[in-house]
Amino acid sequence: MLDVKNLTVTFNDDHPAEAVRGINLHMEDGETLGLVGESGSGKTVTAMTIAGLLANDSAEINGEVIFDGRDLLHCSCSEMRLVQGKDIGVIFQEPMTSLDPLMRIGHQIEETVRLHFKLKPEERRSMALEVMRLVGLPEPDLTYKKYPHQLSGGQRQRAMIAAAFINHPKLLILDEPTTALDVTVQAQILDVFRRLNEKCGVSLLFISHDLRVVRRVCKKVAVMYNGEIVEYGDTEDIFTNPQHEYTKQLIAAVSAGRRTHV
Amino acid sequence: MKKLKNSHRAPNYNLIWGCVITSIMVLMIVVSFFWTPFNPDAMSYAEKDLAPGGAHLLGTDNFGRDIFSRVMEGAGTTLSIAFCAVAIGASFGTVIGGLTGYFGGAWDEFIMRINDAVTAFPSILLALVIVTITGSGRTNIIFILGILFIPSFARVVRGEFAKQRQMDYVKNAKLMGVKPGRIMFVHILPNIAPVLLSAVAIGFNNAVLAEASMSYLGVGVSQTEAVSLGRMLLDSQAYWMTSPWQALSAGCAISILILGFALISEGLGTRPMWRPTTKRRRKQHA
Amino acid sequence: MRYILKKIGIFVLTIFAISILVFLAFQIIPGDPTTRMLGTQATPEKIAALRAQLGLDRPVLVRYFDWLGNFLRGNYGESYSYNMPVHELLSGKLRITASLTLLSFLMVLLISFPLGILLARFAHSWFDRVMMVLNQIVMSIPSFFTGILFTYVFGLILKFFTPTNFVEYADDHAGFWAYLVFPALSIALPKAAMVIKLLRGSMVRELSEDYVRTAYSRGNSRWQVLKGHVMRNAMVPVVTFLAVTLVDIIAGSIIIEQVFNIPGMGRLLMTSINGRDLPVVQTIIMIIALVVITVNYIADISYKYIDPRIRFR
Amino acid sequence: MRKTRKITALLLAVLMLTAALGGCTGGKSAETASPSASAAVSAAPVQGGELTVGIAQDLDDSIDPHKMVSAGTREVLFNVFEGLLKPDTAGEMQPAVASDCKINDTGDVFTFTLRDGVKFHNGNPVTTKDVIYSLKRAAGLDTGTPLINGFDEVKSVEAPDDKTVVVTLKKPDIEFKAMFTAAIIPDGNDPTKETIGTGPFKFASRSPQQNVVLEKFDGYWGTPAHVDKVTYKIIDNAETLVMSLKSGSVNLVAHLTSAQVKELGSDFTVVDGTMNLVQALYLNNKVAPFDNVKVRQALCYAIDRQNIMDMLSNGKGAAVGSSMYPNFKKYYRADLADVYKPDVEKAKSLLAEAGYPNGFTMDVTVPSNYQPHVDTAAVIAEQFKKIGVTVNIKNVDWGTWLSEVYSGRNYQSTVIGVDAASLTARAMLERFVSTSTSNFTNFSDPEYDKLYAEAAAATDEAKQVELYKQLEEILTKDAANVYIQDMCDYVAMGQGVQGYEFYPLYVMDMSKVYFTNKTAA
Repeated sequence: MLDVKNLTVTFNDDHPAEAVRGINLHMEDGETLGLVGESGSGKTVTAMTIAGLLANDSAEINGEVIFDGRDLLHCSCSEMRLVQGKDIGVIFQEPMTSLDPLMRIGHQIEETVRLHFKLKPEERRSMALEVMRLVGLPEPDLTYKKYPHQLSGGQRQRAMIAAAFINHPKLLILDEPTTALDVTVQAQILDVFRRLNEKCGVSLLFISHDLRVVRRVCKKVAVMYNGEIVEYGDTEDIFTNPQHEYTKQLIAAVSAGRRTHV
Repeated sequence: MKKLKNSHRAPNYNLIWGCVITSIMVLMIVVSFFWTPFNPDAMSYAEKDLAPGGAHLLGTDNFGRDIFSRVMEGAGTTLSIAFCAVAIGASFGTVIGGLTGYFGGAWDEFIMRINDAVTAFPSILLALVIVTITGSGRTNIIFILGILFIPSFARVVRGEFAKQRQMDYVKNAKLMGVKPGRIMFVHILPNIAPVLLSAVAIGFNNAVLAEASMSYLGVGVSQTEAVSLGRMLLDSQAYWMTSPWQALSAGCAISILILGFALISEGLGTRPMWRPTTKRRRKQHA
Repeated sequence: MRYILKKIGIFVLTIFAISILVFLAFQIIPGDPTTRMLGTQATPEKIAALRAQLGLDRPVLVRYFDWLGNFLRGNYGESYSYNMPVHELLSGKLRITASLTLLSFLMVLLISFPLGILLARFAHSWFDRVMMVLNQIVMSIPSFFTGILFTYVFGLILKFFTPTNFVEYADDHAGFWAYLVFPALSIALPKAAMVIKLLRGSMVRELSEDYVRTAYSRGNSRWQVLKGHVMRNAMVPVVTFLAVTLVDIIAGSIIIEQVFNIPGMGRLLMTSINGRDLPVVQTIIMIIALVVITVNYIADISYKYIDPRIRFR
Repeated sequence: MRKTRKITALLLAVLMLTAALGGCTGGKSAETASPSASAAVSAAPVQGGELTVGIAQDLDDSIDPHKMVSAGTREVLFNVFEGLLKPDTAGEMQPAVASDCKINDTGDVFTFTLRDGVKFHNGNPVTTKDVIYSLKRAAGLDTGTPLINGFDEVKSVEAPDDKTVVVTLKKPDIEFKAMFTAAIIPDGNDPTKETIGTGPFKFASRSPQQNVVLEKFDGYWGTPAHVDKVTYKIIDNAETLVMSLKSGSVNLVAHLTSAQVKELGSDFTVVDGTMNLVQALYLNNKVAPFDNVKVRQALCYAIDRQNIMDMLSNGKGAAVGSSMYPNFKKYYRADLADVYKPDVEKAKSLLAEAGYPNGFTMDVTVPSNYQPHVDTAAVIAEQFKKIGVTVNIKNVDWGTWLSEVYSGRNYQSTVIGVDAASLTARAMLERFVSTSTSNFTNFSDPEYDKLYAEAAAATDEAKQVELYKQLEEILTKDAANVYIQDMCDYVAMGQGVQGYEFYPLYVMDMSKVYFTNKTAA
């Protein structure tokens, strides 16, 4: 379904550096892939490139991103827009700022439908309410009319998920979706992702610096370091038997972190 | 995407050009204290209405006075009025805004209500009404503008003080038993300097405009008290057809003065707006 | 509800304070309406007779409350200079100044919104850079200088309009508006430049916000993002500024009326102050105060309408 | 350089003199700004057309002809209202509503015969009842407060028959004849509610700060007006007045300055006369240092009138040396203008004698809305620098000027033009009597007071004139004020407009103005 071949992204404005160098990824329908690495390792750039959210004028992109048999990198802006929100949904790190502060939650969730399908307002509304129930937003009827600042962080992230998932896309790109949340909420949100994957069969591309979180959701994982993929395989395999020095450090950091938390 | 944004710092062209323009004007004004090409008041029948060029760089007016010399002196008048008015407005405004912002409470509420009521009115309109009542003249204008500027300075300073009051360094100072006066003026004031400076530049901008408007309406600096750019513009309007350089010189000088200050305030104002100092400081203290 | 009551309370208090201030100011300033009305023909007997006729021989407080009572009943008194009821004198002037102000405000909106959005859309391009420099220059030219330049260039040289030939609305609708175009534009230009700068800046800032990226990820086009999300967010600071602008335009119209010889409220105000025509001055200042406070009030409400974060606080 | 300027000044002075002499006949030198316009000068009048006149001042004192005080109002209402008598362009009193005026030998009873067929603008004929109402109203016989200053001299107004009105004064006063220009209005009429007179134009409408519209009165008893309608457009900004002429939105503007005329270019007919006022640096004779005659004389020597006229009006205007203007030929003494010639050394030595060898600082209060006076003050300030006198100019608005300077007499000096409210020498000279309420200069001289009383009571006109001329000389010798000039008055007319005539009074007679071709209307 998704094939990333030899993807290279170079920023050419003031400090020419390759953010991503020759990455290869492969995802099947319903697959869950984690993309792990420290900040600056290029994982977010990779994800944004796939989602078509990298501004063309600041970056030079080479390689192929084949999604459903089409190379997204060669799509025009308007062609890309047909995919965005319909077949690929994106959820970002900061639920606080990623929602439009002046738009009602319901309208933001519906917007994804409105942009891709011609439906009556009532139909859109019922779709929104349904997906809100699905992602576990409490009292959808009330929440529908609320504004982002009236919701908690977890609720906002659920709203983000609802908006991204309302069209039942094939792929959800999750860019550090739980980093900004506290641990209990984190677990709940991860549950939502798992449920969506299991029940609705959506593929997940999960980007995180936290291997532990990835392990709870993803079957496969790719470890990025300095713009390159250094390790790629089944999550459990990598956890039990890390090959690369950097992966080992990551795992060590996770366990150390766990200890401090207890 | 934020991470991917261009993060290079372009030179602050606004500030640079603003300073260049204002410096040139100020230099011209300072020179005019000691020397002008001609005596700005000296009338000469033989040299009436000369076109620009030759000995008279910007020509002469209907009294045969050298326009360039008059623009030099007029800019000085305008700027000195602006300076005094801003000084009054900024000093009183800082004290009032500082006290109310730092201590808060009922007085703060009360004074801010008055402030809101006064700032709701355009200061030029108020100045016009007051000056027709008190009479025109340089001193009157300085005081009227100065007093009218107090609320806007107070508002800016109050907001900043209220913000700074919450900062750790102020709380620490309080815990260490530093007196409020010292906290306010030694600790906080330097921290709000960029905002205050920007407000001062805006104040200059407004003061120049207000003085020019009032003089243009004939209620500002009197014709003979001192040369004023607004007054020059008013007087020269009658000679548009025969000697447009009179009105053009005065009008352009006013515009250039305003442009200089606008650019400076712009240059000073953008930085804190884009990178709030509060964020950085919070990190330092964390 | 409490909020509205509080607002109205402040409103009434402000108006009351202003009316007292104006009334008192006229007691302090040199020059009496009678000396102005009688001019060099004044004799003590004539002054006394006229003062009695105008009721000026009564104590200040009595006169103030008399005036206040009449004002509240909708009786604004009679102009000393023109021997006609103030409301009759003002209604015509008010229409002229209101037309000028609104036309100018409309121009500000029509100029600044398209340009501001366009510049935000093409931010940092050469077009944007050139326009912003131009914008900064336009902002620095005082409206009365612009007015003089317009009179010269469009009036005397190009003859697009006849300077000083103001036409009464009743005589010629089109002519009336046509005459107001250049005065309105003179006031509007620097104000529009300010709105452009603010709107563009606000939009550029909003464009770098996270929710914009979210909007793109849903399949919004650039214009859709601007229209559907950024515009509204960017409007928050602009709305307050527009209120300030509208009020500034009223003040600006007083100056511009002098430049273009428009017999509006501003000119009446200036001459009435000079002539110590108290009933007229009082009424005009009350009207301006009312308008200013109402405009700010409307801005407050629309600000709350636009930004729910404030509405629900 | 200096030499050539002196010669020009001399030449201009000569020209000035002829201009002043020409002025005596009442007819003024008609000057056309361009040769092309001169062809139109002799064109015949065409009846009809609508004239638009630019005026600087609104009629905001009162449109009641008995209550109006400003010259600007008077010059407009001159076309609407008439008295029993009316001045002509030479300043002589001509019968108007009355056809005849007789004064008895003691000079205290005036007998008027009403003219047949004089109608008010509302169509009603003028009766003795209307005349009695009007004169009593002006004199305040019923209210006790005269509406027109000086009218309280009237003791009674009676009508022995329906064609005759007899006015008896409290004391003999042959000069009172000039007071009968006071407007005749219908019995019981309030002019502010309904403006009705007998003049060649009737009042049509007004819009404050915008315009005053007069229409030709078809039932006028005398020579009817040429134009059908006159719209006075109020343009209170001197700068825009010129623009309105150039843009064609007005056809005629009076009281222009030379600079404004220069601005107009060649398409206009410009005639010039004088304003019929005495512009001077009026001094408060009671305050130091102006209580010293030597100081006052020094200032008179220090000013250069010609230079002022050069600066302000390209040398036009008429220098004066006392409180009388040249067009008032009956009383004017031309020799007084030359008593003080510019002489800086003499001025300095006089100042030294007075105890001010290093000069002093003085305030000049000027009404900011009268640009020529403000400009004059600026030029004077420059001239006084030469004798070490520093001038501090205080601009005040007209209301403040009236209360502080004119009625309050709380000032040092002021530049202003004083004109004659009526065509009498008294109107110019009474204000220097020490007890006069209008003596704003606080001039006080027992000899002056004595001579003035003599002149006012004189029943022989020749003797009275002689006495008034002596009074003028006292003002000059005492240097009561620093007399400057009777200011030049330019009237500019757009193409096809002709017929403007000057009066020795501050009026604009619109009935004589006409278009030479109808298209211009």
